[in-house]
Amino acid sequence: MKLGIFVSDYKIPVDTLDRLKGDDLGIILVLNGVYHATIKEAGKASDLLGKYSRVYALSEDLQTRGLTPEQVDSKVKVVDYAGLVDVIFNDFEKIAWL
Amino acid sequence: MKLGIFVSDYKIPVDTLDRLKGDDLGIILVLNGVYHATIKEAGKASDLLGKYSRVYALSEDLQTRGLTPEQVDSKVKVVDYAGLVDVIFNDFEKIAWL
Amino acid sequence: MGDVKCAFLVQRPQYKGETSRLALTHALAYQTVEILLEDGDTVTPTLNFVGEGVLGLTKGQKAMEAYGITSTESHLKNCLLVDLDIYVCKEDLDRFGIKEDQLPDADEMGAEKKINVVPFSTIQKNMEEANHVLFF
Amino acid sequence: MGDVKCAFLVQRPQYKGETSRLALTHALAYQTVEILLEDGDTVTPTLNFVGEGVLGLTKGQKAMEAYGITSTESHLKNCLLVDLDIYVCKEDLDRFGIKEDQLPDADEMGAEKKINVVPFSTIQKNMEEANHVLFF
Amino acid sequence: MGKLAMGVYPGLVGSACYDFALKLADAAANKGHKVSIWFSGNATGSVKAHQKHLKDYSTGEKYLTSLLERGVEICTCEACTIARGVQKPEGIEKIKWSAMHWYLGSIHAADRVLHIGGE
Amino acid sequence: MGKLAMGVYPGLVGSACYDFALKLADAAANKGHKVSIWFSGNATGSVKAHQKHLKDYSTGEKYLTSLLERGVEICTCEACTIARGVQKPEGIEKIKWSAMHWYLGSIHAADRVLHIGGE
Repeated sequence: MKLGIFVSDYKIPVDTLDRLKGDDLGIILVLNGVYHATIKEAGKASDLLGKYSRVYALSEDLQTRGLTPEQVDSKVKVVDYAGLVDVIFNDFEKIAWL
Repeated sequence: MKLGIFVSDYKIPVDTLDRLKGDDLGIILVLNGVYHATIKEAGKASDLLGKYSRVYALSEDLQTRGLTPEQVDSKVKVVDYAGLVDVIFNDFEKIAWL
Repeated sequence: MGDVKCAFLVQRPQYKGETSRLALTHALAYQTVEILLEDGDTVTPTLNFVGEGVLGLTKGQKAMEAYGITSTESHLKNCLLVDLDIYVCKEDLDRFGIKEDQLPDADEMGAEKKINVVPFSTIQKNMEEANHVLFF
Repeated sequence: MGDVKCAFLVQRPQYKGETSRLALTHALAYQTVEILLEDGDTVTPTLNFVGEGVLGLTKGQKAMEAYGITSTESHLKNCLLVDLDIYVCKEDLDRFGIKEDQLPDADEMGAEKKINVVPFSTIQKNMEEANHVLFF
Repeated sequence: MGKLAMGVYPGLVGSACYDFALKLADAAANKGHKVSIWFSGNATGSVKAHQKHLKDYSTGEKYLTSLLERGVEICTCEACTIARGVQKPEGIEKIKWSAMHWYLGSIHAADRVLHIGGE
Repeated sequence: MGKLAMGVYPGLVGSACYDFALKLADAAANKGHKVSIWFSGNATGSVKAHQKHLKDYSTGEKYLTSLLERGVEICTCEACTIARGVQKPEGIEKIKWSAMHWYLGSIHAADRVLHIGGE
């Protein structure tokens, strides 16, 4: 299932992500979810980054929070709103908002 | 500090409770927080119940969810809205909503 | 286009917020969507409860008495009455100590459907087979 | 009654919800509360950032450019300018890898106050010394 | 008798925090306490008059009207309210409209403050 | 070109989820995709006309008006809206008012559905 999941929080309030299985899952970091792309809590990158083959983060939401491209983990592809539209239509078959 | 903290969720989205110290802290379980009074996750009562000398739960919120008095842990004192007003004025010096 | 299948995944508990309740009322609306579509077109949701979403699925809810609002229990019965498929994750029921006989049914109203208690793998399969997934 | 001290505890991150932003704007309102009170009466808030509340305290926020809204950075500078006491939990800055020199100041606007980076024990003390605590 | 100052921020109909706040205010007023309520954030939508009470939704208007009649002071954040398109003539009568300092002012005389910050 | 059906539930001004949804709809419409938006829950407050744009608050009205002009279909849940006291004549022009089946209908022809369920 090529499912793209939008993550909009740093501390995720539901445990659905832990349950879903599949090699084709991807995540799209938006709003406060973009902190997963930059924060190394206790020196360690977010667990989310290692779990999914495709990880995107929204540039406008990084900029809003004063986060710079250099802070973004190399596993993450940064897209703007226009790029996100293409991700939605081309990179996944279904999308969901956590 | 005789601080009474209102807990309105089962999965708590902030970590403030873990940080606060003091023998005089108490918690007041309301809305979905009342599940802490009844659920034994994997057979074990909520961690919250053992940490505070005073734990209250709101009867109207238990009833709404179909939870019966027999399901409520013995460490928890059940109060209704009128009783909660007395708890606020008499049992604590300050109150806060998590 | 024919039938479009949607998997509604309810992952938040009932009552504090409105989202998980709206999953039920939106699913119920499948009965009347055909008035907006071409002949032969339908939209069929399944309701899938996981995680904390399984809280609030027990019998005996007094939401009307305490707060003047329709209970989730009552909505669930209506969903069964109109033949919606409802799935509840067994692992999560076990984790929270909720027994199958605590789940409501609508037998006395003549419903043929019952809530299905299933492993998470069945719920994942429902999502895979659906055209769209909606998380509540 | 004289001065009433309030400890505002900001425990949620900025931007997604409105709550943590409202902590800043409500604290700023302390400047004008005296028009509603008797002579000599005041209300003095402290702003205390803990947990995820410390996210969103860094320089260079482009909220106006991206979304057309005032940034938290700008609100923080205004708070410093009107001499509010701002405390940020050091343990949480360390945990999230935020350095002290990433925090904004309002030096160029002539503010005398700076953001205080303090251990959580200082924040707990602020709460203990306050007449009321408000969690945002 | 004491004074309870409440601040309510989460969104009206869609949050049970709001129902909770109104029922608690009611219970405190019934016991003879002074109560004040400050609405900010999404809760300011709740001052709109003519809310229709459907059984599937809680509604605040009848509670607010009853609280006002019993002397509970209720005030909405003017900026938050007009940002949501609700103007004062469209609001429930006798609810005050003011700036954020009103809340701090209501706290000054309070014995207890319950600030429901919400999401 | 495809069709994106969106469902937006979290509360208007007070939630950046709502700003996100409108900016995404805007970007998709700019690329020539068909877009529909369904408001339910607290987001229905956002159909109220005459929102004042203060710099401290995001506002949806100018976005919604611009989206409508470009053919984006926008519909609000009538029950959710009137429960909040907002009547149709008070709403932004050209936004549709309907029952929940409208959302399911908009999903039928969609290539992608982004359902923002919220809190």
